Amino acid sequence: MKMKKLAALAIAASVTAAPVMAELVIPDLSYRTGPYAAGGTPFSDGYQDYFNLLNARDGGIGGEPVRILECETGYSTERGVECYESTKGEGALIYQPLSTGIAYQLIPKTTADQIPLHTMGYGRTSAADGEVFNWVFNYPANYWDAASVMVNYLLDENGGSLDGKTLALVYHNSAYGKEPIRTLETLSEMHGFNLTQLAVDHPGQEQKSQWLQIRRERPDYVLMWGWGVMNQVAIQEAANIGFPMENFIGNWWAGAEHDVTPAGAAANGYKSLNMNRIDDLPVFAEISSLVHDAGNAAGDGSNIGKVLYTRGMYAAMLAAEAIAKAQEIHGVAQVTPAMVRDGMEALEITDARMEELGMAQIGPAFSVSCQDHGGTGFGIVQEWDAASGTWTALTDYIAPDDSVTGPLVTEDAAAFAAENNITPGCL
Amino acid sequence: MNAMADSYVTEDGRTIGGVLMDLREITLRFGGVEAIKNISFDIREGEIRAIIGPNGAGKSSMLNVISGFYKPQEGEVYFRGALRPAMKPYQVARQGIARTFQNIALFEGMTVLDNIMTGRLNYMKAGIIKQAIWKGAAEREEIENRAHVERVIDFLDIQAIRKTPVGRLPYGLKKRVELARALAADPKLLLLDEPMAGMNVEEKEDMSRFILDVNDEFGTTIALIEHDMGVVMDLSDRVVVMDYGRKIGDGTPDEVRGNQEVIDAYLGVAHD
Amino acid sequence: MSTDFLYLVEVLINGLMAGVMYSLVALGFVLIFKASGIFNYAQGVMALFAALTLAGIMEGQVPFAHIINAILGTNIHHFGWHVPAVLAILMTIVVMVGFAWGVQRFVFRHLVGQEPIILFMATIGLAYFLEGVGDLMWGSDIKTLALGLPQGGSRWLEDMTVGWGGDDFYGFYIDKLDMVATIVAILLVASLIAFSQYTKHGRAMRAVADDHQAALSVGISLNFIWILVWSLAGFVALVAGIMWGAKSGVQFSLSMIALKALPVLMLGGFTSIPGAIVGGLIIGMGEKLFEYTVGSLVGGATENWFAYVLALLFLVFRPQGLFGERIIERV
Amino acid sequence: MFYREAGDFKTSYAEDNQTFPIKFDRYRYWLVLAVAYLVIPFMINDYWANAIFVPFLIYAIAAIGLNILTGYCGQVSLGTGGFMAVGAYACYKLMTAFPDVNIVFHILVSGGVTAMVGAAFGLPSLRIKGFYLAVATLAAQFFLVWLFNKVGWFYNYSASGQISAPERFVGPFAVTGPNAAPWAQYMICLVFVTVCAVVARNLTRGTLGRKLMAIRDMDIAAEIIGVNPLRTKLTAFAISSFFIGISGALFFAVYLGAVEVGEAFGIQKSFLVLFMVIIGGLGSIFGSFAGAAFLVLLPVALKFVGSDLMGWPTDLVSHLQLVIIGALIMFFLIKEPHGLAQLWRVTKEKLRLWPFPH
Repeated sequence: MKMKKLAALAIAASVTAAPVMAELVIPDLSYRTGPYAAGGTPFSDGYQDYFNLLNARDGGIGGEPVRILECETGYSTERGVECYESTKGEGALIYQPLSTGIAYQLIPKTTADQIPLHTMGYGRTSAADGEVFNWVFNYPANYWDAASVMVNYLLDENGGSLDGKTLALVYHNSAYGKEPIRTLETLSEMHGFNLTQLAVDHPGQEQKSQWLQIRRERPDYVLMWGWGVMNQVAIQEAANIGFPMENFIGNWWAGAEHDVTPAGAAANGYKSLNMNRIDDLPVFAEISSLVHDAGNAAGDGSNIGKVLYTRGMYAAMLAAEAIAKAQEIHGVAQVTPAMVRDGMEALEITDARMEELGMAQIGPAFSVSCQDHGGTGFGIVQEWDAASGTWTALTDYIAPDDSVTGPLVTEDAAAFAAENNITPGCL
Repeated sequence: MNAMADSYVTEDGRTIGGVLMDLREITLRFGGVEAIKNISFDIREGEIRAIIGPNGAGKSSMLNVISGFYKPQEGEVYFRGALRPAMKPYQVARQGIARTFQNIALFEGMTVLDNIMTGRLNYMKAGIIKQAIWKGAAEREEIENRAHVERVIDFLDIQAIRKTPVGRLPYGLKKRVELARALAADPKLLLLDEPMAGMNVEEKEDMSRFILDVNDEFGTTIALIEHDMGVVMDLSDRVVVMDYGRKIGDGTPDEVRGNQEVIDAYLGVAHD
Repeated sequence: MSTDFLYLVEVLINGLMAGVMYSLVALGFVLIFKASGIFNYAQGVMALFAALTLAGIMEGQVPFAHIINAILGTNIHHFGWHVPAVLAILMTIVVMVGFAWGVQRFVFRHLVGQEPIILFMATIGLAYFLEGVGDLMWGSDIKTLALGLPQGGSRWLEDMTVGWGGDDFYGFYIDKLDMVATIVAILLVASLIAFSQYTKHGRAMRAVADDHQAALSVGISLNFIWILVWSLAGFVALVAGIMWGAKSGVQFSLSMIALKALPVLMLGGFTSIPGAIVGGLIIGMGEKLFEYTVGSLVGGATENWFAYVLALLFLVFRPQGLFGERIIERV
Repeated sequence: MFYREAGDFKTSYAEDNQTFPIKFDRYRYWLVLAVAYLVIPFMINDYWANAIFVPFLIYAIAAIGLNILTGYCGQVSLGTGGFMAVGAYACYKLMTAFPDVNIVFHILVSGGVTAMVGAAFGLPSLRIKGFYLAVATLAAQFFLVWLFNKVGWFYNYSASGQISAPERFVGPFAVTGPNAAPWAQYMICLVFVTVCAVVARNLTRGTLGRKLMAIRDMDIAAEIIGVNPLRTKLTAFAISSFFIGISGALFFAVYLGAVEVGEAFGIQKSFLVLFMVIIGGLGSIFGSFAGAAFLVLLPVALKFVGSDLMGWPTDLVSHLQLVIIGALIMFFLIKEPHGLAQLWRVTKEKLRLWPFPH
């Protein structure tokens, strides 16, 4: 990466609230340091590279160049707030913080400042209720969808019945890790399986107790909600106790290359969810030639095509499409955050459009509405092949059970609305 | 509690009153070692009482028993006529017993003034809320006690170092500040553990003068430990002599000087 | 034997094994504290740095590649060679000795005689510094240590013991890595003790630990001894980094293993090498047992705090720790 | 030349006792207050409030609290994060249980609750000393965080386990919630900081302060001159925790608005506040401010210089940031082991003699 002299005197920029509207400003609240750097780096690379591709190939979006403001959060909420405050004055159009903690911070703040917030597959699940969370979007899927997709996949594997089976949930003992519990409890009543919960305290380097318990109780399946070092250790420990890897399924934040590589060959057969497909997409070639070869790569260029890189790029694509939609709705190229929100709410991602963008089938086709900010909730199950070092998709997009997640979303959103005096409604 | 029950007047005109503290059959053990063996003696109001003896005789242990830092296994302590129940050292201090230490125990991080003010702690009653508000009760109390402390400062002639952190003072001055801290408490009984250790002749003379003046002007009862026999004999009204944890002599300086056992102990005659 | 009892035994054994892993980290603390009275907060980061350096050297990574590329606009990352493990370990030890020299030369030589809390604070500064340098030198991605350490439960032991219990007993589980760690810990402690008993420098080290002034007066160079001690702590950090890194890959979180060593130190005493081992065993066993018996009743994930509570309870009855030097209060 | 004490005679003990005995210092103190109250509120915007002033003021309260315990009483504590969490969760429970009561009372009561919890965790300090105590307080840290994470009652059984602050008002002005104006957030923190600093100064200048310092400097001697060590240590824990509880409540309600206990009040927070106290200066109220300012401003300043001015990659900047902060801490300790406050005092003494250094 080259030193890019951003000529703007940032003290002036961060003090004055009047943005110079010459371009589309996209902040990237990344984390390339700290305990979660291994996950943050490829996501941010993908996010930025895609916008750089748009700049290089199309001259931006709708003719307006994109300016990326990267701000390092180190996964800390306080630095996240600092980043938000220092970038929002520059006319930031959309935030994508990639941290549940920062997302919770920004939900009220972005709502008050009227800037859309996109928490893609993380953050507050009930933000799917667009009438309560007007400015927050979490399409294409959320944690409760993920839990339901996992169970649906297992139902399918077991001929439609999980009756009498035991599922163990190994989760990061935090707000993030506790997300799927309620959904899984509801599902366990519905399908008659037993649910064992095993909490792992932050950071999760010592999981001997949890895995000894799994070894004793021999659950049929182990589901995992992990992030950071917890993932690598859990996969290693599962291999150590000889737990069959094909029965061990992580969520989509526990299914990247760096999660499995430290365990080496022992990780072979580990499964995880994904909200996006990880094929060798044509768009990567374009990024390689137009962005990386031009010396504009966001990182060292080594992450292209990886799971989280692809997801970051997917997030950027969804943002770019929403901006384009906003330009179309309002008929101006230089959109405001409020217009981008309208674009997001009217977003429609079709298979044809994804094909056209060189990323066919990267996600499910979905559309957003005022009521539903959550997308379809579809997910695929992928499997790790240690020999070739690749993830392969085992399934097509699997649908969650909306009859289960829907009421939970409505209930939680209503509670939030009551606590914060929000009258649900469309803008 | 013995023959000299009534008050009398000394040659230099000071009045020695009745018994202030009475120690009866004190025995103190550390594990198997008996540091103090069945010792009894008393301290009378207004007198200067010295405890002497060779190294390791148990003098400091005795002082620690009086100030409540050590709890004797046997024996009773009577203070102002009443049996003293088992007490923590800070409770003893609140009864009006103040002391100095053999190895100076000042609060090195605080100024001289603050160190001496700690001597007034037991007189300052403002609660936390009042202290937090400061204006009013707490400030008034602070100023009253400050005035008292200033008198002690004047008395010991240490005005110039009031605001100096104690850590920066030379040894002799530290000893004086420690005395000031103990004096500030207006003690009924003042315990001095080797007040002149490590001092040159001139400093010793100064210190002796202060001790006599304290006794004379404030009428403070003083019990002291000292090695320098000359100083002890000049200063004290009565002397207890200890050796190997036992009491081997007790009486006026002249009486003690004539005691054969004391002479033996000091000349190093072998024990049986 | 009943299955429940066998599982209890298994939990206890695994607790002991986990305890050995904690002890490996605690040893480094003890070495430095004993010789210089410095409570070295940076020990965890040293483990991270040592493991990063080892992984980086083995992979043939270019140190500071990122910053070099940023300044010169180049695009270099690897030398293109792989260094054999033994050679890489030796090179890492050299780096850690150099680090020890630097720490002594630039920091602690100027802080001789300061209060313990100031020294502690300086090691915090050191921790920040070293963490930043580690990231700059080797990057912040997760690295795999290919040292070929065995991992996974011992099948042999499982087969041996599977018949002891009922149908729901699957034999004892012991991680092979833990067994290696135990052997390494024994060797490490034995060689540390041998070093301090039978070599000139070792005896000098003990003399310094006993009394700085006395050691100085017989002509021992404190400066040299402290460099030696920091080097030894660096070596212990490397061992701990390898062992922990084998499980999780070498990554930032490795620096947090220091938090697992603190209750061990409390319990074993800051100045005792045997204490670090025994303390580790007690903590490991205690926390696993608590998680096994009580943890599931209160929602689990109790280990982190219970280790501290256990050490705390212990300290209330023995304030200087298990093997710590007795605190004598005098006036 | 300006900085003179000659001719500034004190004629009463009250005058001699005041916080700033030198006239020039007094003027500067009033000037700082005037700027803080009369100028900054009119200039402040979201960025300066949320990224700089509000965290600085809140950390200053926490640092004052910890300084009372560690700097004045000599008890090193690493439980600050846990105690801040107690303040935050107490405040959340109070805010949701009694929505009609003014937030200021909630914050004060949160401080009170934290004081009680702090005193309870201070009990072992009677037996355990030095670094052993520091490590022992980590038990409080880990246990409290685990507790708030585990027991649903504390977060009103919300699905995620996060707590978020509803909108509350002081008079007609919102001080919590997303619609609070930056000046209102700033002002409520400023008022709390001012009161806390004055109270802390009053508590440490008189009897209690001397008791604490006596325990710190030599606990046995302190006991023999009449200080009850248990009571004094517990008082120190309680008062310290009171301030820390207030800072935790403000941290949650005013600054972040939504927190998750492990992330916001984890072990890193305990260390951070301890760093502030040591870097600022143990046993100095001013030092608490200096330390908080140093550790809040430095990363922002370095980020500004590195990323915004020089345009370096963000990850490089944050790695360099660690290196620079670490090196600066060591450099300061070598130059002045007693913290920024002492550095300031030394500078003042030099100024006093200037321009005649001898």
